[in-house]
Amino acid sequence: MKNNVLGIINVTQENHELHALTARRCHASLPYGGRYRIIDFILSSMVHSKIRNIAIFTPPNYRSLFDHLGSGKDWDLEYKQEGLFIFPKNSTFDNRDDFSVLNQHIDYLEKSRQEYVLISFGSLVMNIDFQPVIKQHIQSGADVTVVYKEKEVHDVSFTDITMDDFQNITSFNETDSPYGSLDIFVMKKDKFIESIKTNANKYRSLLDVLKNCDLTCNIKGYEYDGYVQKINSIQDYYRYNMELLDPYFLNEWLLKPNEIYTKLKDEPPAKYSASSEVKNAIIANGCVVEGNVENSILFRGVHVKKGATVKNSIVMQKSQIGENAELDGAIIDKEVVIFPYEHIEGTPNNPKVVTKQKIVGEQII
Amino acid sequence: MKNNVLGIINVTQENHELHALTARRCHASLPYGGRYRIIDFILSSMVHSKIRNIAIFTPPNYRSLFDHLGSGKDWDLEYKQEGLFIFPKNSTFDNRDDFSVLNQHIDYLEKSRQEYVLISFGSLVMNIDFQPVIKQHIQSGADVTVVYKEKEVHDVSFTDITMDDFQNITSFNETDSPYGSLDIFVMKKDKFIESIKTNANKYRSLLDVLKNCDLTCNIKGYEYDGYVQKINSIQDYYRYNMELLDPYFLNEWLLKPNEIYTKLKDEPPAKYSASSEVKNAIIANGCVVEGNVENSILFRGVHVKKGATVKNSIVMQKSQIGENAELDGAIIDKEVVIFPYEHIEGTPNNPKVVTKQKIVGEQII
Amino acid sequence: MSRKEVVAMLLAGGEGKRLSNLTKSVAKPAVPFGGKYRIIDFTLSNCANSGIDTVGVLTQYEPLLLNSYLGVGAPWDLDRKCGGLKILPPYVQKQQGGRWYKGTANAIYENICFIEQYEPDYVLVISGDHIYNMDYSKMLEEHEKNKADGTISVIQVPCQEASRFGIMNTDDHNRIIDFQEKPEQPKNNLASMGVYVFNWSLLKRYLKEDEKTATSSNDFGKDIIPMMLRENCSLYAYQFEGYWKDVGTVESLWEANLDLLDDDSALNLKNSNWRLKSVNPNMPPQYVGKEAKVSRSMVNDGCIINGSIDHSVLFYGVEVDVGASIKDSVIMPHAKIGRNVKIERSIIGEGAIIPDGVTIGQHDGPIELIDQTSTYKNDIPLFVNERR
Amino acid sequence: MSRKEVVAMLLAGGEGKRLSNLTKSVAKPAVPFGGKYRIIDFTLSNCANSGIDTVGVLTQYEPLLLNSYLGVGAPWDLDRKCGGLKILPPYVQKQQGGRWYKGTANAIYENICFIEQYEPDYVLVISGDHIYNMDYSKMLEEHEKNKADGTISVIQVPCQEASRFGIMNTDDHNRIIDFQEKPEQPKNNLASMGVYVFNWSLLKRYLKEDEKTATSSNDFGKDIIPMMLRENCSLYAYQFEGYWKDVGTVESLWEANLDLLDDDSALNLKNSNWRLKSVNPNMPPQYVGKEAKVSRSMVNDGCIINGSIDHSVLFYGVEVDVGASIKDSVIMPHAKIGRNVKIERSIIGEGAIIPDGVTIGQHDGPIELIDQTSTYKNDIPLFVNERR
Repeated sequence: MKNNVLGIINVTQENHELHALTARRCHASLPYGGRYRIIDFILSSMVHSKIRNIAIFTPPNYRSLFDHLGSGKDWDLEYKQEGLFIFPKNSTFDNRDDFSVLNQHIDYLEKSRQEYVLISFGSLVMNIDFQPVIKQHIQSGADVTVVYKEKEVHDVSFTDITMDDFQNITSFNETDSPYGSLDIFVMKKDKFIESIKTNANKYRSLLDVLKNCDLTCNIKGYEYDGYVQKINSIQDYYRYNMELLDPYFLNEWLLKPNEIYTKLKDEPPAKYSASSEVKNAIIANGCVVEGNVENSILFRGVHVKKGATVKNSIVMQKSQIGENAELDGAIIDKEVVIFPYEHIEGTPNNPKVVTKQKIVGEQII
Repeated sequence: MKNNVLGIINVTQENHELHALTARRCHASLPYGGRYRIIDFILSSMVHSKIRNIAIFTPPNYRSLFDHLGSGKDWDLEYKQEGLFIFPKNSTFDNRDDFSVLNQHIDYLEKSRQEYVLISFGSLVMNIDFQPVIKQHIQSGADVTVVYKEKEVHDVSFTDITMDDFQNITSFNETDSPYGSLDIFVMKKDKFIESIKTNANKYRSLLDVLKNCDLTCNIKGYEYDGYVQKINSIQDYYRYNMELLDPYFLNEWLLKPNEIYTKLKDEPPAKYSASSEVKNAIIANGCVVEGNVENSILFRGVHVKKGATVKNSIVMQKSQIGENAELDGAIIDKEVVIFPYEHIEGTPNNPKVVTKQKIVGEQII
Repeated sequence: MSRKEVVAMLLAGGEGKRLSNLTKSVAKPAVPFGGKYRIIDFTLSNCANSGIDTVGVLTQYEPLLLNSYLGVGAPWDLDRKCGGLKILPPYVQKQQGGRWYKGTANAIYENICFIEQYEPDYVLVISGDHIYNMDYSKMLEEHEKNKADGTISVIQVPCQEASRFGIMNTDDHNRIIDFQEKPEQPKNNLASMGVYVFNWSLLKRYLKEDEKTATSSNDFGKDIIPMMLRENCSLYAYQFEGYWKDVGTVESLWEANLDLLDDDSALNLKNSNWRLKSVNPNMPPQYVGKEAKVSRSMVNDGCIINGSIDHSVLFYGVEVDVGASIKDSVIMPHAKIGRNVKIERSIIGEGAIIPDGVTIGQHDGPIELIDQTSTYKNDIPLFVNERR
Repeated sequence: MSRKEVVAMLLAGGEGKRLSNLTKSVAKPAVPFGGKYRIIDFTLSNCANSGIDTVGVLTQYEPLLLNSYLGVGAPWDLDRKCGGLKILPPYVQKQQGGRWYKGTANAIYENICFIEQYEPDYVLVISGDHIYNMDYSKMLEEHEKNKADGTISVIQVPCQEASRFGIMNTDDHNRIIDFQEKPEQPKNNLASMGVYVFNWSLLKRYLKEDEKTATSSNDFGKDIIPMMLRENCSLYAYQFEGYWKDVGTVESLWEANLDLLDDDSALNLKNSNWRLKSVNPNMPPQYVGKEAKVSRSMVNDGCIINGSIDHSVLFYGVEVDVGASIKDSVIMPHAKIGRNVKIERSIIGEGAIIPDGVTIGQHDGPIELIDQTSTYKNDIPLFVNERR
C-alpha cells in the first residue's frame, strides 16, 4: 500500500541531434503520440508503481515542461507535502554534469521520508511497472539494481552491460553485449546521497561512478521485456511515432491497464467535415479535418483544410494546413501555418522538419 | 463581476541592503508578520480586486518564492486556463533590466485575453483595493494611471512625483515633492506591449520610459491613503515587523475584510507550557513556548525552550531557541539553532541578524 | 464571508421522464451530450465564463453520479475559496424522513439561508437542462440599466411551437405586461428560457409569501412570476440571440447533438473566449483505421474507428468494428459496435455492446434508443453492459 | 477503474446525542476538536497516512456541514484520480422517500456496489467518532500474516469501564474465541475500537445473509461479528497501543481536548511523519497582548488574547478581553469572551459572545456547556451568535 521509494527523473541532458525540435523546449517535453509529452511515460509509470514523491531535474529551457506539468494534478501527484517537484538546472552548469545539479538540491533528498530512490536518466518512452523492480532490489539485497533489456537490431544508444549467471553486473563498458542498460537505478537513498556527496567533484553522474567503481558493491540487473523507445535523433522521433500506427504498438500504451497520464484540456471532440478522407491516423481532440489524412498523427487542435493532404506526417498542436497544401514525410512543429498549395516533402530517413510557429508560404490574396 | 485586467508583479530587482536576509531567497519571499511572505500582500490585493490572471517576474533565486506559491491555490488563483504564472529571470540578465525580462515572455502578455494591465514593481506591504484605481483609469481616459501617496517623514524610498491641479503627473524627477509614486501602474495592455517592444533597447523599465518620455501622453495620479511599507533595509525590515505589535497597524491587515492570503499548512495550534511568559507578541501555529517572549514575533514552528528569553526580536520558521538563551533586538532567520545559554543582542537601529540554518553556540554535553 | 454581487441557483433535480431510460439512473443534467460533455456543463460554463463564482446546485433525482461529477466544481473553475459550487440536496431527517423540493420556487425557498450568507444584490435562477452559451453578465447589465425587479431571458421560437413555452408579452421598452404559461393561443413567440434575474431582497419576500399559500405549486412560471406581475413588479424581458434548446425528449436530444455537426451552427464549441468546461477523463487519442471512413461527424478521444461513420456524434472510447456503418446517430461512451452492424437515426446508450451484424434504426423511422432494456429478436439482449 | 487492495468505509452518520447541543446542527464527526480540527480529521488522516487512498464516507445525520467540509477530500490528500474520498449518503427517492441506514452493517450493505467497483481484497470499516492516530497498514499486515477472515482492533481499557465496550476473549494466538457486546460481567478488558478489517468476498456474503434476517439490527458488533464467530470464521484481535478515545459525551470531549495539553500525551500532534491533516482556514497569527498570561494551553491562529488562559484549548479566532480568565476549558471557534469574564471547566460553543463580567463553571462543578440555548439570570441569552 505504502511505498518507500522516492522517484527521481533526471532529464538535464540535452541532445544536439534533436535540435530542430528541441531548440525551444527540452527533450522531455517533446510532443509524442498525438497527445503526450515524452516525460509522461516515465512519470505515469512511477505513479502507477505507487511512487508519490517525485523530483524532476530539468535543463535550463524548462518552461514548456513546466507549463505541461503544472501542479502535477493531472498525474495524480498533487499532495499537501509530497508530490511533484521540479528543479531546473542553472544555465551555468555543464550539460553532462548530473551530480552537481543533484548536489545543489541535496536538502530535498535529505528531507524526504523515503528509504529508497528510483532514478531514471534520460527520456524513455515506456509503460513499465516498477514494483517488481523494487521488490527484486529489496529481496536480493543488492546495493544497486539496474533495469536492462535484451537489445534489438536498432538499439544502438543503450549502455552495454555484461552480467554473470546470477544477474550480477560485471561491467558497464563492454561493447557488443546483448544487453543494454536503460539507465534506471534503484538503491538506498542514503547511499545515493553519499555517492553524490563524495563523488560530485570526481565524477559527473551515477553511471560514471558505476563504470569506474571497483565493483566491490553488488550491482544486480533486472530485465525488462516490454516495449521501450529511446529517441536520439529526428529519424528515431519520426520512426517511433509512426510505429504507433501499428496496432501492436498502439496496444502497448493505449490499452494497457496503466494509462499514460498527460495534461488534460478542455478541447472539443475532433470534427470531420463532409470532404474529409482519413485512413490509418491518430487524431487528437480539437482537430478539424476537412482534407485528407493518411498514415499520420495529428496533435490537438490541428486544422487540415479542404483539399489539403497530410501523408506519412506528424503535425503538432494547433498547426494549420492550408487548402490544397500537401505534406508527405514531414514533421510539423506546434503552431505552424502552412499556406494553401504549399508542398512539403521528406522521407522516413530524412523527414522534413518545419520548426515551431513558422509560417510557410505566402498568402495569396 | 468580470474583470478585464491582467496583473503583473515584477519583483526582479534585488536589494543589496537586505543581503543578510536575501542571500538565499528573493526579496519578495522574505517572511513577514509571523506567517506571511512579502509577495502575499500585493498578490492578495490583486485577487480581492478580482484580478484572476497574474504573472510574477522573479529574480533567478526564485526557488523559495516558487515553493511558497505552489499552484496558486491558496491565493484562490487555481484556474484551468488563467491563474498564476511565474517567470523567473535568467541569471544572465542585468539586475535592473525590467524590460528585457518582460520582452522575453511577451507571448504570454499577447495571448492573455485582458484589455488592461496593472503592473506593480517592487515588494510593497499593503492591503489595497485596486478596483477604484482601475475604475478611475477607465473613466479618466488617461494613458497611464500611477498610484501615489502623500509621503511621511521616513518615506525616503519612493520616486517623487509632481502633479497639476487635475492630478496629471507633470514630472517623475522632482525632489522634495510631498508625493511619492508607489510604482503601481494601470494602462492598456496593447500600449504596454508596444512600449516594451519599442523601448526594450533604449530604456530599462516602464518608470524609465515615463521619466524620459516627452509626456505627451496623459499620466494621471491616484492617491492611496492607506498603510503601506516599502522594506529597503534590515532596519526597515525590523521596524515594519515590530509595528505590527501596535494594535493600530495590526488592524490594518489583520481585521480588514480582505484577508491576506498565504500558504496554508497543517501545523497544530501553538502550545504554551506551564513555564511560559508571553507579553505583546505575535505567535504563529506550530510554535512551542516554554520560555519568555516579549515584544516579539515568532513564525511557524518556533520552539522557545525553558528559561529562554526572546525580547524585541523576530524569529523565523522552525528556529530553536535553547534553554536559558537570551535574544534581544535580534532577527533570527529560518531553521536556526541557538544553543542553551547563548546571548544575542542588537538594537532597533542595528538589529543582530542570524542567517538561515546557522547553528549558534556549542552543545554542552 | 465576503459579499457576492450575484449568486446563481442552478436547478438540477430534473427527472427527464421523456428521456426514457437515459435518465433511469442519472438526473437529466448528467445525461451525456455533444461527444464529451454532460448537459449541465453548458450552464456551469456559462456561470464561470460570465464571472459568476458562486453557484448553488439544487439536486434531488438520482443525485449520486451528478454529485460525484460536480465534486467541488474544479472542472468549471468553481472551486473557490469563497463561494464556488455547492451542492444543495433535499436532505433526510430521521423523524420526518426526506422529501423532494415541492417546485422550483420551493427549492430556492428551502435554501434562503445558503443565499443569505453571501448578501447578494441579485439571484440568477437557471436550469441545468438546457443547451446554450450565454453571457449572464450582459443580462445583469440590462437588469441594472432597467432598474428592474426581475428580468426574464426570452428567445423567439417558431409560432407553431409557442404553446409549449411560457410566453411573454412586452411593451416597447421590453417590460413584461403579461405572461402566459403554455398558452393555447399564444399572443406572440417570445418564450421564457427559464433564466431569471431577481433582486434578492424582493424575491425573498415573494418566496416566503408563496410558501404560505397552500394552493401554490411553488413554481416560478406558474406562481411567482404571475404573482409579481399582479402586484405590479417591474419585470423585463431580455432577448437572447443564439442557440438554445431544451433537450427534454429523445428526439430533441438526438437533434441537438446532430446540430453540432452543422458547420454554421450557432453553438460554437471551439470558441477559445467561451470555453465549454468539463470533466476531462484521460484517454488516448482516437485511431482511425485503414478501412475507416469518417465524414460530417464529431469523434472523441479514445475511439477506435474501423467502420464508416457519417453525420454522427461518437463519445469517449467508442469502438466501431470493420464493416459497421453508423449514420445520423449518437453513440454514447464506451459503446462497442460489432462487425457489419448498421445503425441509423439512433442513440446507443453508454457501454452498450452491439453484437455483430445487427441492424438498428432506419432511414425514415423514429429515433431508436438502445439501452439496458433493449432486446433483439426472441428477446436476446441487444445491450450488454459490461461496465459496472 | 483500477483495482484497490483496500477500501476503507468510514461510518460518519453518528448523531452524537450525548454531546447535547454540540451536535444539534452538525454530525458528531464534524464537531470541532483540539484547537483546530474536527473529530473526523483523525480517521481521515489515519487513512491517508496509512497509504489507503479510497475511502467511502457514510453520512446521514445533519450532513450539510460535513459534506462541505469533506469536499472531494483534498485536505487529506484524498482527492485522487482513481479512488479518493467519496461521500455516500442515504438518498431520497421520489416514491419511497428517504430513510436512514438501519445499522452499521446495513450502511455497508447498501454500498456494496460502491465497494465492488474497486475489486478490493480487504475492506476496512472505521468510525469517524474516535480520537486516535493509528497505522492501519500494520493491522492489515497482521491480518494477512494470520490469514484471518476478519481482524478487530482492540485496546486495553480500565477493567471497571470494560462493560461499556464490546469485549474480546482471545486465545494465545490472538484468535477471538468469544465476543461480548457491553457485558455486565466482562471476562477481560480488551475492548473493540470499532476498527475492522474483513476479507471482502467473505464479508459481502455475511452482509447479504444478515440483510435477509428480519430480526437483525444490522450492526457489526451485535450481528455480523457474533454470526461470523458462530460459523467459525477466523477472527483475530489486533492490539493497538496508544491513545484512543471515543468522545461520546460532553465530559469525554472536554477531557480529550485537555489531554492534548499533557506534555506526556500519547497523542502527538507535532509528529511530522504522521501529520494530522485538516481544512486550514486562512487566519492571521495569534496576538498575545501586554496584559495577557498564557500557560499550559493550546491557542490557534486568529486568536487575540488580552486576558489570562490556563490549561485550556482555544480554537480559531477566539477573542479574550482584558481581565477575563479562562481555566480548564475549551473555547470553540470565534467565541468572544468579554471583560472580566471567569470561565472554568466549560466548553464554550462556536461563535458564542459572552457578555462582560459573567462567571461560567466552577472549580468542582460539572462540565458546563454554553451554546445557543444557554441563558443567564432572568433568561438573558448568554450565547449571542453573530455568525450566520
